[in-house]
This record gives sequence, C-alpha cells and structure tokens, in this order.
Amino acid sequence: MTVRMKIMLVWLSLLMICGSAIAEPFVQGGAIGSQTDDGFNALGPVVEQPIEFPHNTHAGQMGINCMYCHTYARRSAVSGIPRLDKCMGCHKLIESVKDKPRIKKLFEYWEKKQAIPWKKVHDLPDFVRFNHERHIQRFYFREDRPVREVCGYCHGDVASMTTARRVKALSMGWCVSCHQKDHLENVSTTKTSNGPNDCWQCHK
Amino acid sequence: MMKKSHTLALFNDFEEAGQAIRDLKAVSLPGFRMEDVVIKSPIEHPELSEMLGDRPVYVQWFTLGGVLVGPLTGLILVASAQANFLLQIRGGRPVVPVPPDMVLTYEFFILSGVLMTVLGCFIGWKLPGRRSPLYNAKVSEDKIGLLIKADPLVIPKINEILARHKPIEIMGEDRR
Amino acid sequence: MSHTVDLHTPEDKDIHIERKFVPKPLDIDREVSWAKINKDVLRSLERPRPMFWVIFVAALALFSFGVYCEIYQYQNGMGAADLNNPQVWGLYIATFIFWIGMGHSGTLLSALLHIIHADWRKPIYRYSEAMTTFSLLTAALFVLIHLGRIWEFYYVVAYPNERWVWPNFSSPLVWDATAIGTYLTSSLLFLYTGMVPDLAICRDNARGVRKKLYTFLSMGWQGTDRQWANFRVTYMTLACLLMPLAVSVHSIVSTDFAVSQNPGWHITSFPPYFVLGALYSGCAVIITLFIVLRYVFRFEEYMTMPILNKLIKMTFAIAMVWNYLNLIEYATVWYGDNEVAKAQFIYKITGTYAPVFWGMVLCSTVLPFALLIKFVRTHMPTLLVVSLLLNLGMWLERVQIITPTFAHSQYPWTWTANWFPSWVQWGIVAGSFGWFTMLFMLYCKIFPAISMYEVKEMVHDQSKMLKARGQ
Amino acid sequence: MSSSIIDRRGFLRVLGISGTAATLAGCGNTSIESGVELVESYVQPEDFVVPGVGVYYASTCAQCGSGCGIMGRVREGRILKLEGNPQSVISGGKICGLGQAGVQVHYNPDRLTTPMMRDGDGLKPVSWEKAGAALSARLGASSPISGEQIAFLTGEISGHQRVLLDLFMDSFKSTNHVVYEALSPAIGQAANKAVLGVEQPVLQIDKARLILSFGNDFLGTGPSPVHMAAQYARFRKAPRGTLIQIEPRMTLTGANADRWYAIKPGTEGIFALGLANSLVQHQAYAHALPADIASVLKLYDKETVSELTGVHADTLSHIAGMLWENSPSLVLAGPSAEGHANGFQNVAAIQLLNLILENNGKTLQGQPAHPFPQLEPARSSTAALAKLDALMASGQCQTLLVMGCNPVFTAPAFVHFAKHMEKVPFKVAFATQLDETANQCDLVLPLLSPLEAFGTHVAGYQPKGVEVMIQQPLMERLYPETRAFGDILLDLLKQRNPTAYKAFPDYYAYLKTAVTKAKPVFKSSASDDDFWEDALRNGVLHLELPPTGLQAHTEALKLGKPQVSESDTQYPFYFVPSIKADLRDGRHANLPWLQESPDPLTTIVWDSWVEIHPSTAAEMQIREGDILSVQSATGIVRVKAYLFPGIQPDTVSMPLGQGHSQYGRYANDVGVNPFKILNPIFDERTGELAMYATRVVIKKTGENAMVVKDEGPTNVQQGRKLVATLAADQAALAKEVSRVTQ
Amino acid sequence: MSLSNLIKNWSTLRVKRPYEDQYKDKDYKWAMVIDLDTCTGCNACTTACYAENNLPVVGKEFFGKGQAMHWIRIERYWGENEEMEGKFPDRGAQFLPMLCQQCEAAPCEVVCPVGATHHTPDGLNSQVYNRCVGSRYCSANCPYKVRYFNWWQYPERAWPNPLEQQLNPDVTVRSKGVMEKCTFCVQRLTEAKNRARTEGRRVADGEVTTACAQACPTSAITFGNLADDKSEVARIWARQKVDLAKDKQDKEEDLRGYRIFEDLRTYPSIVYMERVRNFEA
Repeated sequence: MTVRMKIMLVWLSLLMICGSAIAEPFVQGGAIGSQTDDGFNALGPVVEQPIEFPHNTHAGQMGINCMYCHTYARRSAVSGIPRLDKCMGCHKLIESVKDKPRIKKLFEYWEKKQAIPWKKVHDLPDFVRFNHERHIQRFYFREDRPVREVCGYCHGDVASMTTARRVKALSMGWCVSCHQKDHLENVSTTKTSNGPNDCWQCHK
Repeated sequence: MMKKSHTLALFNDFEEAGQAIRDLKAVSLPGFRMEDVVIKSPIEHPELSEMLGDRPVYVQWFTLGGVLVGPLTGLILVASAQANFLLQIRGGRPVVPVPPDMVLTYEFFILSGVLMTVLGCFIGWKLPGRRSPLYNAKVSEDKIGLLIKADPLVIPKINEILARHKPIEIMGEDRR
Repeated sequence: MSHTVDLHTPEDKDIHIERKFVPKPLDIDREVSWAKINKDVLRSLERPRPMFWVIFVAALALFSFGVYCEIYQYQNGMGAADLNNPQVWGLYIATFIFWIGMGHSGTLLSALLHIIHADWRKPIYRYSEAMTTFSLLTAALFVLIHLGRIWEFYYVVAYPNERWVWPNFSSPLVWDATAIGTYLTSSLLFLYTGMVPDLAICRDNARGVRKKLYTFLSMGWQGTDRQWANFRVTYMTLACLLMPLAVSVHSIVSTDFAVSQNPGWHITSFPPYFVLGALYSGCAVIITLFIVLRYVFRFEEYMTMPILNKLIKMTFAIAMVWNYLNLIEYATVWYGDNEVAKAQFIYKITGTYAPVFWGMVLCSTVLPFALLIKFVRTHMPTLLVVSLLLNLGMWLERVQIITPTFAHSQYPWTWTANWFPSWVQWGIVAGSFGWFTMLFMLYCKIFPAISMYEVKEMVHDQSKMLKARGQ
Repeated sequence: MSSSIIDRRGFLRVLGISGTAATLAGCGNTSIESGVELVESYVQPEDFVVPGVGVYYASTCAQCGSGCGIMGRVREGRILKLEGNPQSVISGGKICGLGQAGVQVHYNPDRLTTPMMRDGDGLKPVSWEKAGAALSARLGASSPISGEQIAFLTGEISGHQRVLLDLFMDSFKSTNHVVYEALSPAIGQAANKAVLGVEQPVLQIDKARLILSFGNDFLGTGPSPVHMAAQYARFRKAPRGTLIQIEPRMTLTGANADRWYAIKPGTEGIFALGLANSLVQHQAYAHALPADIASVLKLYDKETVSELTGVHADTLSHIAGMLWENSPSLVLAGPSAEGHANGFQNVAAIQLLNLILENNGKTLQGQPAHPFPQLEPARSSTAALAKLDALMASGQCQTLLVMGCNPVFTAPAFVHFAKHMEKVPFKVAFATQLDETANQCDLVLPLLSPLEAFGTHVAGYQPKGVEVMIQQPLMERLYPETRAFGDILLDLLKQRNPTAYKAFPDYYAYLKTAVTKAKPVFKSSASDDDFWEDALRNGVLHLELPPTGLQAHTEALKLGKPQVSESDTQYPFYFVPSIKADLRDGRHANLPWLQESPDPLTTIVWDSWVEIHPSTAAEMQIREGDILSVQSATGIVRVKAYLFPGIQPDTVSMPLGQGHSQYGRYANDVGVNPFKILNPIFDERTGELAMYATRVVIKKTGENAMVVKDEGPTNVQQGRKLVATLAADQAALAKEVSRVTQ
Repeated sequence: MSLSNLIKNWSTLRVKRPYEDQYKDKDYKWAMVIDLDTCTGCNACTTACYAENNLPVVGKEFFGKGQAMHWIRIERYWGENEEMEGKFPDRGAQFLPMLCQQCEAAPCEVVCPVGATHHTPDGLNSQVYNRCVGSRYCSANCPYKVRYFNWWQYPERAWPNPLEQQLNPDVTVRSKGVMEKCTFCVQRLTEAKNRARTEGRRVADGEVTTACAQACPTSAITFGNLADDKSEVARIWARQKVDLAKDKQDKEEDLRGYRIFEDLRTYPSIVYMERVRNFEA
C-alpha cells in the first residue's frame, strides 16, 4: 500500500464518520446488536398463564373489540385485565363450550370467587408511565383507526395468538420513534402533531 | 529488472557517514540511486539527512486536515444532538447554546488535530511495518548506519566506497 | 573564560565593557558515551534499589485499601462517605482537581520547553509525561468514584444509542469529560510517540517476553532518516497542540466552579488561577519524583543538580505567579463587594475550615520561599520534604475551594459547621495516591524513565557547542 | 386526583388479588419484563373501581380528639394517603401532619397481629378462641365481679364505642369508666364552666381584632388545630387582627404572634388581673365588674404585677390600650396558665377579661347542646386516674380493661401506676400495637386500625353546629386476626345479655341501625339505606344549630392579695413541659413520619431536649448538645441542651412524648420521658395535676452529644431576604386576592 | 433528521427563556404562591409530601449527618440580620417553607452532565431518576439547596413490611445514588392534564393541586396555572406585580409578593408573600 492510498483510506473513513454524525446521531431500532430486520421486533418469552386464554377465538374468529374486555384502556392509564364477572357474563350463557377444560377452570375460579392470577406480559419498568387512555383516545376515537391497528402497534396481532406474547421491544427508542412521527390530528384535517417529547411525560 | 539487494555500513560518527554519502553522491553507478540510501542513526541528524536530498514530510497536511474537519464535525454533532426530537430546554438558555458548543468544538479541534498528526506520522514512518532486511542493533546505541539498496551487481562497488570511510562493519544480505 | 565585547559606539570607540561569564556547571557531563547512556538507562529496567520495592509495596497496600473502601461505598451508597446535602462533593472533587492539576506540568516540561528548545528538559521530561498520564488516569477515576450510580457512568459519554438521548453538552462536567478524554488521549499519544525510538533501543537489548512487548510497541522503528524527519515534525506539532490543550483542560475544570453562582466559585480569575495552580502542583510533584527516581534508579548522572536547580527555579517562579493570582482572587472578591461572596471569604479564613486555608497559605505561599535557600535546593531529604509539603498545600488549596463554599453558601439554612469526611472517603483518597504511585513505579520499571535518544542528542549538542567555543 | 367521593363498602369484599401483593413499586423492576409480576385482577369490582385510578373514601381521623373529616385515597385496594374532607366543617378539607400519619398507624410494622396472652414473664401469641375463652371466663355471663371490682380505662372516647362501653360497664353495675388523657384541659374546663357556664366556649378567632393568648396554643395543640388554623388564616386577612401571646415558653402559636412576651410560669392570672385593673380605669369598662371585685383589683397595680410576673410595667398599659382600641377581642387561656396550683384561678382571671371586654357572644360563644349527649366524649381527668390508682393499690380492682390509654408511660412517677397494676389479677388491653401498659397486661387483643374499622366520633369541640363523624374502613383488614373494638364489646355484651343484642350480628349492623335511627334529628326523609349511604359518602352528619349564650359568674373568681409561691433555692428553675403538635402525650411516637418531622420551633427530630435561654446558658456555660441532668423532687432525667431564645430565662422546657421503652422500633429508646419528673402538685380547686408547676435544678454532666436537627449553625437570615416582614399598617391586605376570605 | 431540525428550527432553538415570554401561547405554566403571613410553620405540608411522594424516613443517624430527604422543609429564623435583636424573639419566629423553586432559568438544569434535569414545557424543573448518574452537580449549583440525594439504599430500610403498601404507585421509589427534589406533584399534574386532554379542555383552576397546598391548614400555599389569567395564582402574581420574566420587580411598597434570590436571575416560579407583623403591638 502506498502512502497515498493510506491517506486516501483515512480521508474516506473520516468522511464516513462525519457523514453519520451529520445525518443521524443515533441508531434506530434497539441497541446495537439487538436489532432485527424491521427495526423493533423483539419477541418476548412465552408466558404461561393460569388459563390459556384463546385471543384468536375471541378477537380473531369472533371479532370482539379489544376494548370490550380490556375496558379500562380508554379511561385509565392501565388497560387492566377483564374482571371475572365479565368473563362469566358471557360464558354462563354459552352452553356449548361449558365442558371445555379452560372454561371449567374459569368456572372453578368463579365458584371460589377468586381472581385469576394473570401474569403481566407487557411490563414496563417502574419508572415509566405509559398511558393507555391517551393513546386510545388519540388514535382510536379521534383518528378513528381500526382497533386492531391501534392496539396492535404495540401489542402485535394479538388476535392471532392464544395467550398474548410480547412482540415489540417496548424500548425507549421505539416509543420515541413513534412520538417523533407526524400524526394526523384527526380524520378531517391535514394538520399533524407529534407525541410529547418531554421526559416527564413518560418518566416518573 | 533484477531484484535489488541491500548493504548496511556502520560508522562511528556522523562525519564519517557524511563523507561516505558525499562519495556515494559523487559516483554514478547503474542500478543505484541516491533515493535508495537510508541513514539509520540513534539520534536525529538533520544535516546528514539534507545531504540525501529533499525528502518531504506530509505530517503537517494531516494536521491541517484534522484541525479543519474535527471542529466542524464536532460542532455539527453537538448542535444536531441538542436539536434532536427529545430536545430539552435547560436553565433558560437556548436549546443550542453557543458558548458551551464552542468549548466542545475547541476540544474536538485539538483532539482531531492530535489524532490526525499521529496518524500522519505513522503513515510517514510506514509503521507498523516489517523491518527492513538489514538492521543492526548498534544503530540504536551509538553507531550510524547507511542502508543502501542497489542492484546486486553494484553492491561490491558501493561497499568499496563505504569501506573508504572506516566503517566498523559492512553487512550484506548474503552474509546474513 | 572572559570575553570582550566591542560596542563600536560611534562617538567614542575607546569604551570597552568587559563582561565576565562565569562557567556554569553543565546540565550533563558531555563526556558520557552514548553506549553508557543506553547501559545506565536500561539498567533501571532490571535492578532498581530496594527502595523501589518498598515504595511499590506501600503503594500497593494503600491502593488495596482504597479499593476496599470503594467497594464498601459502592455497596452501601455514597452515604458511606458521610457526604450530605450541602457537602455533596467532599474530598472527591477536591482530589480530582488535584490530580488533574498535577497532569499539567508534564506537558509544560515536555511540550513548552520543547518548543522553546530548552535542552535541560530532556532527561526529565519522560517521567513527567508519564506522571501526567497517570495522574490523569487517577483523576478520571475520581470522576467515576464520585458518581452516585457509578454503574451508569456511560450516560455521560456521547455515543449514538437506542434511547435517542445525549449527554447535556452545556454541562461543564461534559466539557470536563471531553477535555480530560482529549487530554488523556493526546498526552498518551505524545508520551508514546516520543518513546518509540527508546522502545526500539529496549527491543534491541531485551530478551523473552519483554522483547516481544518492546517489539510490538516499537512497531519496527529503525531510526531511519525518514522516520526521524517525520518524528521531528510530528513531535513539534503535538507539542504545539498540547500547550493550548493543557491550558484549556484546567480552565475547563475551573468552569465547573466559575460558571456556577456559588460564592467563592463565581470568580472570573478562576481559569488562569487553576492553570497556574496546576503547573505549580505539577512542578512540585516533578521535584518529588526527581528525587525518588534519581535515588531509586541511580540516575545521578543524568538527573543532575543543575537540572534540579533549574526545575526549582521554575517552580519558584510559578509559585510566585500563583500567589499573585491567589491574591487577585481575594482582592476581586473584596473589591467586588458582593455581600455573600465576602461573607463566604471571611468564613473561609476564619470559620471551621480555616485550618485548611491557613495550611494552604503556609505550605503553598510561604514555603516556596524556602527554595531560595541553597541548602534546601541541594539537600535531597530536605527538598523531598519541602516538595511533599508543597503538594500538600496544593491539595489543601483544592479542599479550601470546595468545602468552605458548600459550608457557607448562598443559603444560610443549609450551612454546615462540623462536616468531616468519613474513613471511607479518606481511604479512597489515600488509595488514589497508592494507585498513582503504583502505576508510576511500574511504568518506570517497564519503560525507560529517561529519554535515551534525547540525552544522546543533548550530549551530542553539548559537545558540539563546546567544540565550537573551542574547548 | 379525582374527587369523586364514593362510599360503597362492598368493594372491600370483592377485591381479588389486592394490594397486599404489591411490593415496593419502582424499586425492583428497572427493565422490560414478561411474566414476572401479576396483573391487578378483580372478581366483581364496583363500577367505579378502575385500576390505575385513585378513589377517595370519606372517613374520620382518629389521631386526636378533634374529629376531623378525612378522605382516603385508595388504589388497587391499598390506602395510600389521607386528605381533608371538605364536607366536614371541622377540617374544612384540610389535614395536619398528625392526621397524615394516620396511615402509618395502619401500616405500622410493629402492629399487633394476633391476640397475646401472658405466659410467664412475656406475652405469647394465642388464637382468638383461647383469648375469647379467657375473656368470657372473666367477663362472661357468669362473671362474679361487679362495681368497683372492674375498671375500664380509656383515652378520650366518643361515639357509639362509648355507648357500648357504657352499656358494658352498666352490665357490671360499675361506673368505673375512667377516662385519662395526660394532656387533658380539665382545669381550664372547670374554670370555664364556673365563669362562663360552659366547659369549652366556641371561639371565633377570625372575628377577633385582637387576640390576647396566655399560652393557648390553638394552632398547634388546641382542641381543634386544623379548624382553628383555618380561622387563623381568615384572622390574618384584612382587616388583619393582631395576636399577642404571653407565655413562659414560646409555643407554635406564640411563634406566629405579632408580639410575644415571656412571663413567669403561674403568674398569668396576676397579669390578667393587672390588665383588668388597667381596663376598668377606662370609662367604657368602669362598670363591667361588681364593685367588690373592682376594689380588690386595685391591689393589682402595674408595678406589683410587673414585679411578680417579670413583664415590664409599660407592657401592661400598652396591652390594655391595645385591648380597648381593638374590639372585639378575644382572651384565651392555655395549658401553661392552667397547669398550676392556682391554675383554676389563672383561667378564671383570664376569662374575667373577656367579661370586661364584652367579648361574650362576639368572639366567644356557647356550644349548642348536643342532641346525642351519650355520644359526646367522656371528660378525662387525672383525679379519676388517681382514684383508679388507689383502687388498684388497695387490691379492690379485680379486672382492668385498657383501651387507647397508656398510663404506665404518661402517669407521673409519683403515681406508681405500673406497680399498682401488678396487683390487679386480670388485665386486658385492647390495642393496635403493644405499648408499655399493654405489655403489663395479661391479655392483649389486637384491634383493627382506624382505617379498617367502622365507627362514629363526636368531637369535644364543635365549632359550628353539631357534627357526628362517620368512620368507615378504607381498606380490607391487613391482618385477619385483628378485630374491631366495637365487635369485641358487642360480643361481650351478648354474653352478658343475649337477648338485647340479638338483632345485631356485628358492630357494623349495630352502628348502621343506631345511626339511621337518628335520621329524624338530621331532618332527613331518605330511606334508611340511603341515609346510611349518604352518611358514609359524606363522612359526616351535620346539624346546624345556633350557638348558645354564655353566662358571667364573676363570683367564681376568688380574689386575694397578689402573691406568688416563694422561689425555691434548691430547685431554681421552673419546668415547663412542651406539647408537640404531632407527638402529643407520646401515643404517636411510633409513627416514623412524625418522628422525622422537625419540631417547628427547634427543628429537632427523633429526640428529647431541654430548652434553655441563651443568656442563662451563657451564665452556666452550657453549649448546645451538653448533656444536662434535669432533676425535680420526684425524679431525674439526662437530656441534651438546646439554646432557645423563646423562653423565660429562669425556665427550662422539655417536650413530652418521647422516652418510650416498649412501643415499637420507631419509639423505643428515643429521648426521655418528662412525665416521670413531674412533682405531685395539684390544682387547688379541681384537684387535677398541675403539669406546669414542677421546679427543677439543672446540672452539667460534662458529656456532650450532637443535637439532631434540621437547623444549621445559623438560625438568622444573614440579611439575605428570605423571610421579609412588612409592617401591618403598610400592607394593603384588603386589595389582595385570596381564597381564604372568599 | 436532527440536522434538518437544527436548520429548520434554528430561530426557536435560540430562544432565551424566560424573558422571551414562552408561555404566551402555552396552556400551562405551573406556579405557586406561599403566604408567609398565614404560614404557621406547622409542618403539615412536610408530612403530606412524605405521604404523597414516597419520601423515605431516614432515621436519627442519617438525619444527624444531614442526609434527610424532606423535599419541602420549614425553616425557622429568629432574625433577619446577622444577630437576633433583643433578648427574646418579640415578633415570633420567621417560618419559611422551602421547596424547589422550579426556576425558569434553573442553575441546576444547565450543569447536569446527562440531562437528567431539564425544563418541561409546562414550566417545571424536572428530574428524571432513571437518567441520573448522581454527580450531584445540580445540588452543588442550586442556590436554594433544595435538591436531595439518595445517599443510601433507602428503600431497603425506610419501608419495612407492611409500610411499603403505603407507597404511591404513581411515584418512583428512588434507589441509592440518584438526586431527587420537589416535583410540584407532577404525577397529579400529569393525571389532570391527561384527563383534561381527553375531555378536550384545559385543566381548570383548583382542579389539581400539590399535596402540600392541599394539606396546608391555613391555605397559605396556593398552586395553579400561571398561563391561565383567571387562575388564582395568576391573579395573585398580577396583583402583587410579580413578573415571571423579570429579575427585579418594580412593585409598590404595600405589595407583599417577592421571589427569593431574584437577583441571581433564576426566575423562580414561587412567589412568597411577605410576613406581616403589627409593630404597634
């Protein structure tokens, strides 16, 4: 290698460093090394639940709105797990599936008046406050997007799963990547706005 | 063209080595150029080097490049990082404040200057590299060495010239 | 040798002024042969005096205790250091400035004196540069130690990350981190570049593992004319870059304090004051190490009394400038007539921490005058004690910048009267001295502490010069 | 912060995996997890229970006798925080620090979780069956004891608990329900009764233009500090009233005075009479008093009064001048005036000023008669305790029941309560946490915390109309083995008289029936259930009644020559115990928030100290932190010195409430107990203990320790404009915007 | 994207606060008024803050070392100058509730190396615990010394079971090594703002308040939205002629409003109302 070539090489790499600095001073899609093809997919572990709840039957085949069961999502920071009497409300009346083992388990809990110890699948760190209400109000009610898209953006296509499994990284970079997008303010305008960029909006 | 061969002569002091160079310059041998003469010495001796002719040093240009690119990159990096989506207002100061950025730009200026200078130096040294074929540990102690590259045919003649100036030792490739 | 100068005044050509040049002792014996230089210096890598091991083991023990304290503090929280609400920094930051400051004299000796071709620097610049590097390493350690969540230290570093967050570039601490990083990198490179020819010498004379190490580090240096030419330019360029860098580093450290509104910190003369203080403490340490190395490695022939004498004179000069800036600082506070700053100053010299202040005055303002006494300059044990006291004074100076300000800040309710560091804090501070000494001694054992090729140049130049004078 | 005040009690039953599963939020989880924690999951919650949203329930604060309405913020089945209930006239939506700490009574790590029974020297946990059997054996249907053989010792108790308790005692034909509050205002009440015809007049602080307070700490430890603070806030708005405080040791109220005067302890009455003497010189007041009194008053001339009280003579005329310039005024007596051998006399003299100044009916009013007198708090007295003590000492008392009272700690040393208690063969304590008294008992029954139990409270001081405060559980019980006091009493009553209480399965049923029965009084036409639901939702039943008038009995005052007790060379210092607003008599020393809440005046935490004036300290070469021995004729304590400028120079003061030995991790071994050095001095008229009459000698022990306090080395502002002060005549208060006056 | 943002919004990125009135078009600017005349120094606010914000009780030993964690502390002064005048504190004590002043130009924000503290759009001086590395520079630089550092792993000691059940789930429990301070009860503010946003309105005056203001028995603390002209806080600020963006107020003699250390140009969000004393008494 000649001196000249070495010099060229150095200049070239230097230019590349500068280039990356100018264009984008951060790396998208998870910490370096943990990125997948589309950026943010990060499959969580399989979580064993007390009852293997078939989301695919309820939300998929029957097309029940997510918020029919996760009813707190539109009025509270947490979406909450449906209360037991909500399950019973329907299943008392559905004779056809009463003998299935999962439903039997459900009835056992109901008889004992014991809440089902569901495990958290999407558990953010304790210093983060994520508000379901604001996101649902903004995208489901105001922007009128389909519920499976609104919920699915973070939770994945739960309608195709049995028990839910985390499919997104839920990392800060991921949150920010969406907050930073220009979202339409509502269906009828072209005005856009970003999500909040203030630390204290999400960190407590 | 034949593969060139080397010879190394060790001298006791700079004057003798200087005389040898002068003699080498005076003769004209086929397959030998003054550019192929290399001095190896325990300390720097500019006068001796000058006798070998103009051998340019490029390090300054690297330094120049470094001190130009460094601050620019630094400033843009800092300012655009301050202006990213999560920009934060702090202490009533502008989001992109000038004085702090100047401080950092200054540091980047020096850092990249230093890095590029050292880089240029190593390139100029052609280091890290393999050792040249002939070396004697004495050149790092107190002897001055002349390493000459030439056609194997003219080596004896060169050795002859060198021998005139009381070298302590003349090493050739074949003798190794 | 006497020598007549003809002034050739047009009016009166008969006036002759006779000047007498007293022969000064040479910095270094010109008759010493290059081979002997190699031999003497390389010997230091082999068998030092037993005192070396005494110092090394003591340093190691001190360092181990420091590590124990740090682990204790890490597990329990910063409360273990007995820091509290106003006294948030304690000795950590004071010692941090001390170490940073120490690093400045190495650069002064090697870079500034190199630029102005002061030859006497040559036998002593190598170890002072090493001192610079290791004291910077120690200082960087304190940046980490004082963090409440040391395990999250990388948040301070600007690197592209998934969270899209950057450090706060307006914080003097980030400037600090950048400046120290730059300075550490630069002085390490400066030290290394300057050492390559010597590493080649070591390579040519070593065996076994060491040979491999030196071969790797010298990277094939052969002392060719091209290498020397590039080396000259590079070394000079680096020296030129390092001088402003050194000044910027300690002035940036001073901005940690000067940009804040705390009384006793918000002073415009802080940057030069810090830089001078840094040079001062560095020179004092160089004298200390000079004496130690000279004894431990039997370097009497190279680290000669004339060089020491010059060093001491320089130290004295710097001490006087520092004194002046110190005075200016207090004068500014007084004349500025800010009630809060004034009250703070009065507290500093009369309050709980007055012993620290007066200790500083004694050690750093009064004691340098002892350097005017010939006995002190020539009697090694005395000089060692004096130089250590100068160091102590400079450390106290840093403490009296930080502690009294916290103890007597803007806000009267949170004043403290009896804050004292806990054993953990003392242990860590002591450990840092162990860590520095250990590293430094190790360095001198592994790498040549005297620049062989430059001493050769010096001998060469001196003989040339004397030859020209006709001796 | 949703302020939906919702009342259901059903939610308690249907909670699924409740808050007990929640651990230290925010501590553990710092990364994104899956399948580690459980979701808050419900079986059949009420509609308003939304996870992640706090719900507020109204209840009543049981921390002191003021009966403030509170609201508890409940989330995921846990009570998180208490706020004031705006529905309650007493609290007006506000709450004090003591009230806030109510949650720590509930969540206290040293709570009693099971019944304990004496086994040898110690108390051992037993089952409720065993505890119940022991109780029935002694107090059941076949119990032979009656009359003087049984005694029930409680703290201030009101509402239906008191009713049941009285019924219970009736079933033994006993009247030995002893109410003992160490800090009871019994002397003042007696004097008020004698002079004004009521025990506790209702104060209109906000209406007064000038308040002259003789040691009355209405902002800190008065009968209803939260309500008085709200009145005080209005008092400070335009037209701004002036507060003059005269007391030996500065109280919190004194610290807020426009002018504070130090006075020799016990001479407040003399000073008041001196004032009266000056006032009647004025034409307007010349005929306010009967001639015989007026003539004796002449003895109380400025100079004499000044000499006896240590207050400058000019001050007397100055205050008198202020009093006749600012009408209506309000003159108050406080504990430091009451607690002397001549305490009754002091209070009567102070009330005489109100009579002269014709404040009655303006700033002082009578409390309307309570429609349910049986619910009113029983009056406490030290005399009753002394009687009980004698009963125990004589061995007559066979069974002692204790609830909400800790006389082993609070009774003065000369009473020897602990020793006499040993003579009682069967002692039962009802407690949420073991204390010194409970530790001496044979059976300790764990009570529900006030945040877990139903109940009613009636405050002794009713500022406006009459209120019955409702207490309801804010959370499911923490420990299954704890029971409500009402339930235990009801069980015992059922054993005594099975037929009468058949209708009530539990105390809740009893309470609901009793409260709904009072419907007509509150003029409600709602159904029983609605009335009850409403009561729970509001947390308070309010009845607007007009205040009654006051009487004027000047003859209650026995006037004589002005004189004070001789100074005692052996014990040169007056000893003034100080009451801390949050620790009171020590029953709250187990609450960490209150221990760490700095004393407002000294900013000391977690400790006892003795306050001494800097000038005295300089004379005796005492520095802060020097450990002094404070010795009275009765006892001695060793305690750190604190130099405090707000104290009479020949007086020392110590805070009450610390010095526990068996009251849980937060109270034990903190400070010393000054109750134990009180001398047996009693008010001459009522026979109540004179708490402020002890005299002590202080000595340096040569030891020194750090005083743990928030205050730094300086306690002045150093000229830095932190708290600026404006003269009242310069401030344009009337133009200000303020919520308080609206 | 960042570079384009830098170029596109250069002028807004160069706005100096607060003198270039940034709250003119904003919905919220939280502020407070503390009336020192009605403050009695009773400490109810302190305890309320402990309850609301999960403040650890540090105990006697650590309190003595100066490691207490009270976000709001009641200071008690005996005099304004360097010595107390007279033998007794004749005019009572001078109580000062001191909490984070939520400065508009906060000295602490600038110096945090990691940007854990910054200014929120609604005018709060934030502290993000999980970003904090604990350099304590903010505290060193705070003129009011109202920032509190977690010197120990308090969660392990301060809430023995079952006391931990009292912890407010809306507030992080801070581990050792992070700085914390008064947040103006940001969890309440966020909740109120979210609810208001869902309902498409602005948070009404009095709808949300801080724990200290809520508890204060004398209502000495008023909290509200300064950006809303009709709020009580805004009216008091206006009446007292305190301008957020000025470092020296030209107010009349009879007005009581002032901000502490205004001359340090920190632009605090808390106005104190001077204590009034009847000097004729």
